Amino acid sequence: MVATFEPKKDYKVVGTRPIRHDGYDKVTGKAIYGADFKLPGLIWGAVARSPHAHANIISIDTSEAEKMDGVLAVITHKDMPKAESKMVDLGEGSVNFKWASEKLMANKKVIYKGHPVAAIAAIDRNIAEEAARKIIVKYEILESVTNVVDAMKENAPIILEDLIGDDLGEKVHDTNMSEHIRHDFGDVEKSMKDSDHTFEGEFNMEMVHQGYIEPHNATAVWNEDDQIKIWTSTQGAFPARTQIAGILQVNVSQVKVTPLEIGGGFGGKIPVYFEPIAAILSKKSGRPVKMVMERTAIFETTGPTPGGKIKIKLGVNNDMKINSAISEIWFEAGANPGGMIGPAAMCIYAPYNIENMRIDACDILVNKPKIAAYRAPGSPQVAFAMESLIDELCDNLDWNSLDFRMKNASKSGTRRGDGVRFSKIGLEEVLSAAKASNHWNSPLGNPLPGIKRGRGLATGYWFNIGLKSAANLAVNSDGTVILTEGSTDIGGSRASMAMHVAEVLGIDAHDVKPNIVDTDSIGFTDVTGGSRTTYATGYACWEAANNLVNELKKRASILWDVNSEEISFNDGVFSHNNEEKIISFKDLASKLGDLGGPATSTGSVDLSSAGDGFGMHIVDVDIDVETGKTDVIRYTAIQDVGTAIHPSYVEGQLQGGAVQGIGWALNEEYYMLNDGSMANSSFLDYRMPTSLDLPKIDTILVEVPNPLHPYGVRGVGEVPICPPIPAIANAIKNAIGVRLYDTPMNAGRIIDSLR
Amino acid sequence: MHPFAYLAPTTVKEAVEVLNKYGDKARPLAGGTDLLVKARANVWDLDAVVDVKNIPELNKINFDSEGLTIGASVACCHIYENEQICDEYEGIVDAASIIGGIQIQSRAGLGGNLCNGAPSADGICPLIVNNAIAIIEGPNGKREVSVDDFCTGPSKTILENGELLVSIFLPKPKENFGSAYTRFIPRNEMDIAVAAVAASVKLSPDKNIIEDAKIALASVGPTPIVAEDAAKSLIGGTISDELINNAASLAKNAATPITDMRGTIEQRKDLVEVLTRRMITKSIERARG
Amino acid sequence: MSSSKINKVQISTKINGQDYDLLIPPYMSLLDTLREIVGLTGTKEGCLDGNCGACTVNVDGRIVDSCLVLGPEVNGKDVNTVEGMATPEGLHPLQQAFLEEAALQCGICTPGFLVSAKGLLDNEPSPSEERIRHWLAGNLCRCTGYDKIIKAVQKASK
Amino acid sequence: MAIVFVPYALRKYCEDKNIVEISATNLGELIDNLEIRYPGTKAHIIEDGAIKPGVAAVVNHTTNRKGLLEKIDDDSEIHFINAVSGGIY
Repeated sequence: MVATFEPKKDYKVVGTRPIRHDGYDKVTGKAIYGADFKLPGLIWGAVARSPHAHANIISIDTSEAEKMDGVLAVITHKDMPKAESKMVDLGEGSVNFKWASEKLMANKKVIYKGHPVAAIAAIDRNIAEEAARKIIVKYEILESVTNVVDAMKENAPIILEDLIGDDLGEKVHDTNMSEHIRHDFGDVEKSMKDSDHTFEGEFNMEMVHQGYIEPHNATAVWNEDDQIKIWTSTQGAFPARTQIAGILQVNVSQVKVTPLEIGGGFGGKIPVYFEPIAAILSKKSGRPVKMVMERTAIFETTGPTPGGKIKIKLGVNNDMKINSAISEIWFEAGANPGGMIGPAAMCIYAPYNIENMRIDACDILVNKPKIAAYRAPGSPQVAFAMESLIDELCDNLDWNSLDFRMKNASKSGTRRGDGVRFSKIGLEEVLSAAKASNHWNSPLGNPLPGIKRGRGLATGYWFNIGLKSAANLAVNSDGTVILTEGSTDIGGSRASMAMHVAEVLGIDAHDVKPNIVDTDSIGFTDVTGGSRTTYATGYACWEAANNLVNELKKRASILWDVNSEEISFNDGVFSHNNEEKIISFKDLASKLGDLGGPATSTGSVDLSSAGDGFGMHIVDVDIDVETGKTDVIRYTAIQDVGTAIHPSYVEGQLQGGAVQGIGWALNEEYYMLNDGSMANSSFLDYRMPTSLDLPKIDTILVEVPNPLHPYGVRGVGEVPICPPIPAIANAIKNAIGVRLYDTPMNAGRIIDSLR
Repeated sequence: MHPFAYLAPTTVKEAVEVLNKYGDKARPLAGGTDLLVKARANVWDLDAVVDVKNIPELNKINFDSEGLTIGASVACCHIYENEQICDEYEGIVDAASIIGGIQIQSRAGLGGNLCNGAPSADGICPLIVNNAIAIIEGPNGKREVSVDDFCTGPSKTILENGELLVSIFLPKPKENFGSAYTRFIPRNEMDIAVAAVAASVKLSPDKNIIEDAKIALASVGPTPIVAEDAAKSLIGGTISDELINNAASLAKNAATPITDMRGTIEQRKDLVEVLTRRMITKSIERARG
Repeated sequence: MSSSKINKVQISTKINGQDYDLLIPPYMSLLDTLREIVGLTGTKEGCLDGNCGACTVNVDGRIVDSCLVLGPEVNGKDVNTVEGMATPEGLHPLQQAFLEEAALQCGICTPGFLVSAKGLLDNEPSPSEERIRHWLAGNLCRCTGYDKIIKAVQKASK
Repeated sequence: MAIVFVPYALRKYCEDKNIVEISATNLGELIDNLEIRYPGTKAHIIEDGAIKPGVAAVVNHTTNRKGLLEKIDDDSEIHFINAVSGGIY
């Protein structure tokens, strides 16, 4: 059975705000990120990329590049190990290594712009890049498709000839649709017909990118004994190892991945891009090879999260209850299958208790980069559609949209769209907190002449994953504890891991020294992603700390010559026989030399869920009705976070997620040209929000402890990107009286809607 | 990036010689904020980059009885930090303080902005409405060209190979003169104009009649556009909403935008009308003091 | 043409108060000069086109994107990077405030923000929130939503 | 008996039912018993002796972590849904 925990209140460390352990390195420029890493004899790699989105490769001529001074190796698809075209289960997902390999280095055809066709290693970066320009490739250009509607047309060009689609269990050939799934419960048709009112809407969204500031990078050494060492900025050293080994067709034990500091990922640094290429270049050149990706390629070939089309129809009754829901989701997968339709289906109705519901969802290939996870992948898109339509029906029926959401709110036992029942959730508490918030109860105020002001709100949901984590502890003689773990720290997680341990051991958070280590130095640990890290790796840390307490009780039993089971441990103090004998953790640590030597422990978990998470955001916008310019002037993010281990970094997750959502809502998009290329593949034209585009982001942390975690932690990182898009859509509607159904809701669209 | 040599002449003559020697394989480097981006994107394969910041004439801000001379490599920050420029050339300051962010403004200047010749350049339209003259030296000597005529197409200018923009001359503003520049961008900084408008007016002594006016549009054509009809419609008119609205509508007609990732034809034309109205109004406010 | 045919150039520059004589390729950016030649990797590469501010350094009292400056251009100049902010006595108040306010998550943009913010506070010790937001608009952060960064800069202001 | 929520694609094998009741002590046994009652179902869930790539088995509230060995109680409900991490690689 799954262990459950009663929440506590009187924590000593949990809920405090210590300075993060890695902070000093990061504010002084000493921290080593992937691109900062150097090895003796290091050379640089670069990639030659396809200028076309869809084309057959007729020939590749590498001779000019090979002749250049300073070039040490050139590779093409011929140098890539060949894998069978078959879905392989990796435990936490599945992969077809043939596709994964050909995504990184094109074989017979290129299927997205920027698709690598060759790679070069040279003595410096500039020579490698110049050599890449000398690779001559002849192409036969094919028609490309860059949106789901075109990709599903009768005569659409087929992107992957060996794709066998699954249409509700039936195999389909010659298709761009890799999968069509359906969930349905109750009698949707009848309940829809019987509803007092029905509303429907179609929502279209453009693809967007995670927009991490740090470029992808990798450094690789392929040694003569076929041991491969990789240093990289990754969200998961172990999943990276799995992918690298699969693509290179070697055993996982031949690959050691050392995760260096990582400059943002948001899901986009789970897939590998340069790591296998750098390894092959290293094998061929006999030198360590480093690669750093240019920003245009980051937009064109990595990351994005799907755009697509979402249709929803809702039936509601006069008692303000949702009676029936039908939806259809078409998501872009990019040029390889495996988009985000599963999570989208899980999330679309999650905040609402609906008896009769159906979801059809299709995963559709387009000539764009293969999508990667992006913060609650699939959920912001469906939240935009669902939460917009909820507001529309409330507007039409003159219902208070917050009251409506309360009336229909999911609670423990409610089924989500895929039929699975919720365990303990805090949606009602979140809605109550929103209703009581200062923001919701403040008047909108008067905008300047020519400006219209509006307020919107929306909910968001993410299920938060669990999975595998491991942690090791070792006691120092000065009473500090070394913590070793495998979750790359992308936003301050070292601190919360140390706090898990410190709370158990009754010591200060800074008496625990967290270290993130390579794949040869710790047990398998899944990605930093899925809002799982504080939950699952924290749980492993908690377990390791408890195991350490038991180990130390044994040592105290030697010291006191008593039975270790009679020793108790409270607030950092071991005691025996009602405190007749007592010794602090620190004092005992100093005596370990004579009590059996170093004390170590380990914790290892494989967890099912980090507890379902719900949030609600409230936003006020000002819109210049002559230009369509939208300014976010006030923002509040409210979320059930379970228990906030380090509240500052929990608030930071809410704020950061909200702002990514704001950018997505207003300006961010893949603006595609007819030739299948992205026109705005730079930070200049991709237009992520700057500090000047935002107000303060207020946060309200609602704590409904998750019974599945010893301290009640719920995943928090992903929920906050779900509400902003619909909240802004609803605020725009409130301001100008017109609803937008497409993202980005940029100035052009706003002006068009007013015409 | 194609490897290039770095040359740092200290006189205009030297710079012209070396630019002439390399032809289109060399470019002057002032702020570098366009040059290095283009070199890195392989738009240009340069053999030499000629850093012109060590040439005294190109670094100077000089006021005399005729007007203001701004060296071609003077960075934006030196323009908006100069109190006299802020007093007399407000439209120029509007532009200098929104090009890029603070980091870009430490390096980029109006000279480079002009030579880069982007249709969306923030610096060119305010120069136009201030009747600026480009002072150019080349292998055949010195010439002066009105900024109105400087750009000939996207990233194309009247500069010949070997020619160097030395400075920009701005005539001293007349009494009751005011200028203003704004652009529409989706973000609040760090963005490229979807459409932009500069305007200047010279008012009668009673400040009720527009005696002279100039309007220039950016990002709505292959080059900055001088909206002559719009300006003419203002001249001699008594200030009124109708007068301004009419000029704005004429400016809209002068715009010849395309639809691209930054905006549509319709959106851009509408923006020109809105921004022209706002900039004429602002110029009048400034002229009235 | 391969880079080996272009002669390297010698520059003398002061970096974080220390004199350096460096031999670099003439086309090498200040960013790469710092990272690859001098070994100061605190200055980060983000976009190489001046749109993220991760590579912000201070040259002669002005903040610049070091990806858009050539190494040879800083000959005779005074360059300051994030590595020069702390002293043997301790962190710069901005660094301390960033830690206390949790103004960093992944930390890749942090050096650029710190150098930019220092450029502001060196000249304007008490900027308004609006001024701080305007000054920092050339620095992108994708993690924090800027809220805690602004608070940290306010905290380090006088 | 445990309640199995029949995935839409498998309903044609299950007399068009969306819920069926199967008794079993663990997930592997449940899938075997489902196949006995409704032939054709197993091949959609199991491949090479394990749950297929891309399929996630949910027992009660959350994705199970013990594969075919996951214990099933009489009041358990079982869902076969798309694996969440399908998009990871």
